[in-house]
Amino acid sequence: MSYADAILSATKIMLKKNKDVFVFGQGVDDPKGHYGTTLNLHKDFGNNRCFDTPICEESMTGVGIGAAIAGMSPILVHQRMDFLMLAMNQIVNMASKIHYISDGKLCVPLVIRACIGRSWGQGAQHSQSLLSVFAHIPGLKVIAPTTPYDVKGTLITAIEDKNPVIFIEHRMLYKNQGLVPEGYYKIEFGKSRILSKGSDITIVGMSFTVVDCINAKKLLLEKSLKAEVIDLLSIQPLDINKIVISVKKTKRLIIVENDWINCGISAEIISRLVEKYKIKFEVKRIGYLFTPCPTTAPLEKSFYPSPEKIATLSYEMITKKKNWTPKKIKTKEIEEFKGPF
Amino acid sequence: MSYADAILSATKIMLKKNKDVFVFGQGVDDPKGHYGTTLNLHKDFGNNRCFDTPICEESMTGVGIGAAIAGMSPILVHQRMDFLMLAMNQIVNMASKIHYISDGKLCVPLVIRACIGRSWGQGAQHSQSLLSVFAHIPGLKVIAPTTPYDVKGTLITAIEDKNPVIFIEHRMLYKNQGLVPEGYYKIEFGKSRILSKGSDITIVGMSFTVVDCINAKKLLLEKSLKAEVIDLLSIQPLDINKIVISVKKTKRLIIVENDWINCGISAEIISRLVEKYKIKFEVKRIGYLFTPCPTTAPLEKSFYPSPEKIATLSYEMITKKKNWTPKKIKTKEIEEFKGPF
Amino acid sequence: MTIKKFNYAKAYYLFKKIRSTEEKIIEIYESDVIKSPVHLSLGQESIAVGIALASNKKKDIVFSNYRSHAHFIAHGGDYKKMWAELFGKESGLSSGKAGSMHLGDLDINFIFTSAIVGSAISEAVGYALALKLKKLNSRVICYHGEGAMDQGTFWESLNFSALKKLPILFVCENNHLAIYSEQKKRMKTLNICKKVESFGVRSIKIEDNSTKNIFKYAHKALQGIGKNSQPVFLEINTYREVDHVGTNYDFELGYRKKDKQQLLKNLNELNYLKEKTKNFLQVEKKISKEISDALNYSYKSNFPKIKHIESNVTKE
Amino acid sequence: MTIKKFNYAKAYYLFKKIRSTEEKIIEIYESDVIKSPVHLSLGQESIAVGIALASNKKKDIVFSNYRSHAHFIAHGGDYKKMWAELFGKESGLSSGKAGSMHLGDLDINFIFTSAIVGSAISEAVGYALALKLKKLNSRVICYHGEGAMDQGTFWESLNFSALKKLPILFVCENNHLAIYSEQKKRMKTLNICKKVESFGVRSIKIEDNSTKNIFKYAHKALQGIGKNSQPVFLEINTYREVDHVGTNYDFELGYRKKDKQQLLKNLNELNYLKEKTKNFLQVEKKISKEISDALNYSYKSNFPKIKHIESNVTKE
Ligand SMILES: Cc1ncc(C[n+]2csc(CCOP(=O)(O)OP(=O)(O)O)c2C)c(N)n1
Ligand SMILES: Cc1ncc(C[n+]2csc(CCOP(=O)(O)OP(=O)(O)O)c2C)c(N)n1
Ligand SMILES: [Mg+2]
Ligand SMILES: [Mg+2]
Repeated sequence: MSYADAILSATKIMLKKNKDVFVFGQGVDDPKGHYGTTLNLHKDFGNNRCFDTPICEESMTGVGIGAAIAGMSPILVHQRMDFLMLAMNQIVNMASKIHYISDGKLCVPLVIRACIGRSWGQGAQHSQSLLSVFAHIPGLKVIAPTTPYDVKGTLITAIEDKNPVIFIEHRMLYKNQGLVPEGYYKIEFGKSRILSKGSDITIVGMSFTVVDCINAKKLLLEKSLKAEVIDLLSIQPLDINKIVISVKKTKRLIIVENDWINCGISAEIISRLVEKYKIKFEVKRIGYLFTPCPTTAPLEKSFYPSPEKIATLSYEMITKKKNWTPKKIKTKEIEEFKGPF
Repeated sequence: MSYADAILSATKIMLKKNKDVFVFGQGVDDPKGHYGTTLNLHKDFGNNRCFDTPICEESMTGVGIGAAIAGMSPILVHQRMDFLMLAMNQIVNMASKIHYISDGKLCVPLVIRACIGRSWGQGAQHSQSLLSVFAHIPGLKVIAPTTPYDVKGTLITAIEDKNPVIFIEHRMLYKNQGLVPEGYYKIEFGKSRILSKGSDITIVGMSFTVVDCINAKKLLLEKSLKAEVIDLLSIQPLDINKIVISVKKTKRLIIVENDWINCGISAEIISRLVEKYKIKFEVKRIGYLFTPCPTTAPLEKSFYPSPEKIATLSYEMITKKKNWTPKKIKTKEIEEFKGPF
Repeated sequence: MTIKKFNYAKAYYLFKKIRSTEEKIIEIYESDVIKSPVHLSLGQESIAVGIALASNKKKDIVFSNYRSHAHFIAHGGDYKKMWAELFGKESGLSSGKAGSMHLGDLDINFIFTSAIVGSAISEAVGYALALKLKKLNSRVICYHGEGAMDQGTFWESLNFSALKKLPILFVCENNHLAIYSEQKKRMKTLNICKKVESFGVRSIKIEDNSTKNIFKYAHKALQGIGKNSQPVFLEINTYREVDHVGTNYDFELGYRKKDKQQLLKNLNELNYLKEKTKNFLQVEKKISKEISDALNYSYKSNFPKIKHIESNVTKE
Repeated sequence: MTIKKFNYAKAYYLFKKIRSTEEKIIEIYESDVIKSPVHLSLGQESIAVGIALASNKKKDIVFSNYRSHAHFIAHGGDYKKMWAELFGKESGLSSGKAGSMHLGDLDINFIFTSAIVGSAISEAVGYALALKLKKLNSRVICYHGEGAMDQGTFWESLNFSALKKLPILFVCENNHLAIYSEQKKRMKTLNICKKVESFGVRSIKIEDNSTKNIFKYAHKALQGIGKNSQPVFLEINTYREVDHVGTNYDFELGYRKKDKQQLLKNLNELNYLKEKTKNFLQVEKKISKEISDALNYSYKSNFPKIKHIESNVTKE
């Protein structure tokens, strides 16, 4: 099952299971159904359970919050993470605080799905990630699944969670295939996933950069170096323990942020490691270049982390040598993508 | 001169110096003149140079950007930082990217003044700081001055800067007095300020927490411990060098974030220290509790960092003992404040 | 569909209770037991009273904003807990975490309010959507100032409520002021109802503060909303007596003149209701007692325990 | 104030050039030299042409959005650099950093566009404010789709432009679609002009795609704006021929039917302009040459150097 189908599957299961669940957002009932993730839901479940909205992110988020307060479980879908900037007031000032302000009497079981764009000239305004901006705000949960299996399980958990969940998908993952159970299952928030075991270095990825990390791990095998790759998965709450255990073993850490680094989640991870745990370790961050994302292909390419960058840096950290250039690896998700969005 | 008067003074100087400067925002021309910082500017300079706006933060930010593109130097004033959440689209998607998208042909010399609220029951929606959210975005500058001297000099720099500057003031600082030259002077961005020299521990504050740090330093003197206190001042660009030099000396660091800690600027500082510099040091972060800000006084008080918390933690880090409770110190800014906003 | 009759005694009780509450707040504010900003409703009482009397306390849902004392009391929120909340006490509506700006009481479906101008309007609309999806025949009442209509979200929300035919009554309390900023400094056209109509929502303008009038229009509007599932918009002219925030008059600031007529009009309305209330003395006694009971309760209550600060950030 | 005459030859030249450009893009898109989304203007050409002919190229300021090829060409932006920008080349308008969604050319005061729906409208208003404050007698022309009017910022901006009497012409290209979402799925009331009028801005609806008509109304409106410093709003009915984004027809998606009449109408308009143009052959030749020159230029240009990625993030 593909990542997109896994989202569709989770949504259908929950629409069936709970009559209070509904899906709304720009284009969710259109012929493309948000990359297939909401395809034909309006036909299967009716226009009350899946409907299009005007282009007004602030108020539609408010509508979702209001419906959630009233006991519904809305899923609000955004074509791009960037558009959430229009809804920050509702997310930061309202959704995240209502449970607290009411001292527990109200809650906001709202899922906000946001898709990170990338590649083939998305440009500065259709490519932002902004994970850590949401992680900064108490009262929100932030989830960024990478695999079809995880996206389905965490989406079901998100829908059943009683809090606002920022559910972060990645455009480049929608077509990826994986083993996904047909039925209902949940994946607990606050748990990362160890994708490969290794003792030379710990490489932490999140969202799409997990793909880069896995590819980097493969490159490193050429040099017989074994990387332990962790998919962060849950951005808030954060599963610091898995990283602690891994870094205690490897003594080396690279965090590949699917975002700009400054004040990012990788900084948070490093700080927690340093503040609390007396581990001696070496660490590097890789992330988006600290510029807006350029449109033209060659610049866009160098804007992003890559398996080669990760592998090279890993090699240098482990061996203290600079004498290796890994072979070029093809990131099929990126290279096969021919737009438009 | 008070902090508020220093802002007023900087603004007047710039209104005189440059006919393209204007001030706008809700209530800037009202009888209170945004805590005195814009008082009577509309009378002195006319309604075209200082004017009130409708309550629509998103579009007024856009208006500021548009005017800035056209060669003006607008200063947009917000009563609370929280209200900027309504303008995030303009700030993140537009202001920060226009220079880049146009490859340098356009620029956005817009100053966005935002006031952090605190104390006397401001509650969850009038007390946010969100410094690091802005620091996360390339293309923005973020400044948070603490002293009257700095607020004047950095505001003049901000107005003359050709980029969007998020200029962060703190409600509890407006009345504070300090020595401020009458005339025009600038303070360079990207420079922190060492407020007191010491060798036992480095304490970094920002915005209002600098006051706490200074008070903590005084408490520590009781135990003959000498803290080096740094006022971060420039959040983006960050002056990491001063901190490096200080921590190399003290080997101990406390960062007191005027904000929630998660993915904050303190995490960024720690990460830069760890990633690049081979210093052995111990570090702790103090900041807002990771909850929305409660209204009732006793909870509100424990929500914030305090001189006692900082001093106690410093003592423990330095001496490795837990046998000291510093005397209570009066933070006059907080205790004398009787609202309303 | 039953036609409610306007109940003068109830109206007097509520109007007087709101006014007395605000006066009591003014009286004790100096003593600093309410350590928090308050936005008083003095001058605007008739709106809350008229609307509340027209509404169905059991079923209707109320959204308001930081200026909500009048609404809260009129709609019958827990009075003692309200006071305790103002005092920041454990026994308050939100254990003191909320304060005056965020009152709420789910027993009367009074949703905890927001202090960000305009931000609860889309939520009110979302709640109305939920009512419709759940086929409940309740209605949402959404109070807001004319200042909130400066915000684009108002127009987005209005459009959506009309598009989806939602059961919601917008109540615009037009006091022509946003803090110290006059309506005409912020809006090119002052004919609010015309704008609202052009978005496809029926609108009614009520020029004065007759509680009965407001009741009548609201009653009819609410019945229509229930029957047709269509939003309705009421604009009600009103007058803010004191400062935007805090407990003082603000005339000496000079940005507006004291409008004696307006001040009188409101008192006249109160007196008119009083005259129509036979047992007004009993009513007044009842109010006095309620106030002193609530104050006692609040003074005696404890502050929340410090550790409570970390509870209810997220729901398990 | 001079009355401009409608120049058929110029109109034909621009219309044809826009159309040929889009057709050339369609032709070469498969080859993946333009590695980026494009939003074509096919079907909407007459608007850009009519407005551009009515405007003052030296003085007026143009704001548009991601669907800006037509506007850019009609207003006379650097044609070669536009193509090079689509190709992502160093010689492009923004050295390839911008691409199709963010075209801009300050030589004709064409402001680099935004791909966030509605987000440049307030900026256009801000620019108009600057013009007024600086006492320049230029005007801002702000193109936007009807979808942008779903956003609250449109109404906020409109109000502000009226409040401050700003020299701005809003041009709503109403193709009744936002991606695949029909206008009536998003707006309760379709009478856009009535809404705009209620906010205090004069509005004119143009029902068809007559370039000359659009020119005439725009010309008059722009003169009025200059004289009275008042915003004016034009709504122009139009038809999007191809998919929202990309280069294909989208009729097979099934969400809308092919409207042959509409397709024909636009071609008729082009033919009409052609008939009125004596030397149309020359015009066509000129266009062909411009296109091939621009393509040559773009193919030959280099990509920007990698290190250029870090330049112009902030201004020194
Ligand atoms: C988004 C936002 N901007 C600004 C403010 C500051 N503010 C608080 S109340 C107010 C005036 C609101 O006026 P109106 O909606 O008419 O309500 P009223 O106070 O008159 O009842 C303003 C501007 C705010 N709380 N939220
Ligand atoms: C804030 C925001 N929300 C959603 C989108 C996705 N989107 C891109 S174009 C578009 C439709 C806009 O329609 P309209 O304004 O009528 O312009 P048109 O494409 O018809 O020219 C949408 C919804 C976006 N780019 N920005
Ligand atoms: Mg008002
Ligand atoms: Mg359209």
